[in-house]
Amino acid sequence: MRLTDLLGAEVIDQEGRSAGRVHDVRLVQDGPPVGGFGASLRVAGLIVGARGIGARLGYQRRHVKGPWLVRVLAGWLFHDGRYVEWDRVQTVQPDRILISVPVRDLSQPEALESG
Amino acid sequence: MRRSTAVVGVLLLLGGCTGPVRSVNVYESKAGRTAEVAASAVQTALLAVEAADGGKAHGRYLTQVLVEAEEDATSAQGTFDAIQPPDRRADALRVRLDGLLGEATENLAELRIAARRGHLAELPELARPLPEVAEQLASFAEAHG
Amino acid sequence: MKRFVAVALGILTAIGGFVDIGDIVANAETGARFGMSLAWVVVVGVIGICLFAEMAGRVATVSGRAVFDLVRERLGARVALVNLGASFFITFLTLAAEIGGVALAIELATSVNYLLWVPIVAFLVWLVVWRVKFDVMENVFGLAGLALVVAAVALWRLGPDWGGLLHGATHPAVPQGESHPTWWFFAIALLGAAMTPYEVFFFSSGAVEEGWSRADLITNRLNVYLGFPLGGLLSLTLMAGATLFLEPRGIQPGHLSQVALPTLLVLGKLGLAVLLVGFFAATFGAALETGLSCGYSIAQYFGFQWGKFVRPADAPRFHLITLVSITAGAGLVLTTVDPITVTEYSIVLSAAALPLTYFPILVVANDPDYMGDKVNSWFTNALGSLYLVLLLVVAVATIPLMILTKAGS
Amino acid sequence: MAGRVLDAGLHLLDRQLVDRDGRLAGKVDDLELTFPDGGGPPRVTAILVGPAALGRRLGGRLGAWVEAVANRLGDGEDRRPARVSFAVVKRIGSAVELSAPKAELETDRLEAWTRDHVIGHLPGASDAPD
Repeated sequence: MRLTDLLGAEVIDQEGRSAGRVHDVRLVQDGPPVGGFGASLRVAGLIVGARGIGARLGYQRRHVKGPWLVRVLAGWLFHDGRYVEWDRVQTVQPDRILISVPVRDLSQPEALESG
Repeated sequence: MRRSTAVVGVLLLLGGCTGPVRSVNVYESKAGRTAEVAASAVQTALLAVEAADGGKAHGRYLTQVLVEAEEDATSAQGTFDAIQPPDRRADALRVRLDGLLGEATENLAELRIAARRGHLAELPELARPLPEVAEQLASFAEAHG
Repeated sequence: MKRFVAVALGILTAIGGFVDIGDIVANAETGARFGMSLAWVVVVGVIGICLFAEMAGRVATVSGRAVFDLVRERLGARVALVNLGASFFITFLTLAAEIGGVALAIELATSVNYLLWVPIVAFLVWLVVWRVKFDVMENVFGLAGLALVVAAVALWRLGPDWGGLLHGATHPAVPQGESHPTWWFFAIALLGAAMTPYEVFFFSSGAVEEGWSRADLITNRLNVYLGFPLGGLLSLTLMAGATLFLEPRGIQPGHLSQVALPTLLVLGKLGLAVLLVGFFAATFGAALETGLSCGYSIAQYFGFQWGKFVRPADAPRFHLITLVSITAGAGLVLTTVDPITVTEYSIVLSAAALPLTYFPILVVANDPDYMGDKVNSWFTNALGSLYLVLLLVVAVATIPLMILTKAGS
Repeated sequence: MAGRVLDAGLHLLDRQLVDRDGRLAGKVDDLELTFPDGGGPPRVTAILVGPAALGRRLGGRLGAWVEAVANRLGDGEDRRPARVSFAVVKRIGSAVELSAPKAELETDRLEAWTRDHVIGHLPGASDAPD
């Protein structure tokens, strides 16, 4: 599987409701070690939302502040971001990901502290 | 070949003037613009002559300026002449402007020929009619701009 | 002492490097048509390029990442590819314009038709890109570009009505007989000439080429904050020369030779010769910068090895791109399209394309993951946001104005 | 121990690859995710580089075209993008630093081709920049 197979796919719950598309994939470095990198990166969850460009600008991280104008704009472009834990993912189909948790129960993604 | 052509060319292109110009007003403004370009060329030549008179410039550079001025004026005239005048009033405009353009290009050609031969001292004498031509072109442009 | 020399050299090259064929054409044309009434745009453009270049230089120095590397990181592969297409096209047009400009400058000195010089110029540009060390290249052409100061000397010797020029510059108004859209169209052209995107590609890549470290940040600021404004002043003297000599006679300059007339009339043969050296150096230097920038932008998008800090054999795709771009640029000029017209289009489109690179740089300059404690100050951000809005307005207005004014004619 | 958390798109994708010697070795065009044999969430096992990977990222007609051109340029059977194992990744910062030299990576193929067939033939190609 490639990361691209996840990015952009539509996320749908069991009631057929859409949570938007995958904008990013959260990784945690706690897998079995690989080479000189140390622990490998594990897919922890999907960041999902209706609008896309905002996520890429990086303003969801707490320590990224200015400029005010762009921050507000990015916030507006990504105001409905949601987070899906990987263990809630049931199946990955081309362009479609089915999840086991209802869309309304999804919470906002946690802001990253630092890159 | 150079800018004046390009400007007039773009003007024609954007005006959608591949066929006959329907409105006499459009024709008139094109005539005005052509006069403006020609006046600019004549004035440029006059500045070059001024430099020659003061012995301030090389013959080669002066020739270059004069060649370009002549090119600008002739190509503006050529582009204008290719436009079909829409009616009688336009014909009158055309005759009047063509007369001025003819005078200008003829004079500019004489300057260019003298400069090419290295007869820089003759330039001020040859350029004597040009201020008058420039004046008339400018007022034509003013009146029909 | 060595440090002082380095700083002084940087400032001087920034002055000479600021002016290129776009500045020469835009300033002469606006001066001849609108007097000093658009001088304020040069000031706005110079502040903008200072802001933009300082940020890009700082980001490149601290993170080691040049502009197009970051454009892709922030905008993603798709949007950045569209951005690359637009930016590369404009840089390429500018390259062609500069090659044409060099050939025109040589034509003025030799009376041999510029088209014959184009292949030779293109070959020399490539040869310098291929062989000459980065800092030598930058210093030689930057310093030689200072010959343009002769235009300022001419203005000084003439002793014009300074008050009148200043009054024209400080009381902007659309001259009689000119329309508002045309005036604004030329304003955009002047802005595009002062803030050309390639300057920023080149500046940030240059910081990586020269291996700048945090200790060089002060040098970066001085180069930008002193060099560019003085360069802007130099281009304003060209505008003033046109205002004094060409505007009253209704001359609309379409040739480099006409731009040189004011200096010639005041200073004579020697002044002209020095000015032509300045034209040559400024356009040749800019041809190098745009040629390299063609390579920088594509290589940085795809992550190829780029730069003159490695052997050409170690950056083969980068060198292939610059070689092809220079050849194609010369080819474009050889179609006998007027280089001055190419210049006019390149600067106007440059203005329209500015947000494409300005925006990602503004965002990254605020990202502590890249910048650590060197993120933008609140003042830079306030000014930066103001320019972001301004550049967006310009980008939206450019094409409609271009159509409405028939490209300013 | 909770490991470092990062977002693939924000922190990895489209970043510059830098080899052991500081040479630029392509961009992170995509990531290879592998489900472990024993089950559980997928892990990042490799960085995918080059037009064959980029084409799919771009999507649409342009992406398909890029992928097709990449396949045509590829050596016949080998129609997959260049793969850089995560085992040679040293650090993820403003660039992704690798512990191997560029020449040992698959990403070097097109670069090497350009050098061997075009640029290397020009005089002075191998002269030091100094």
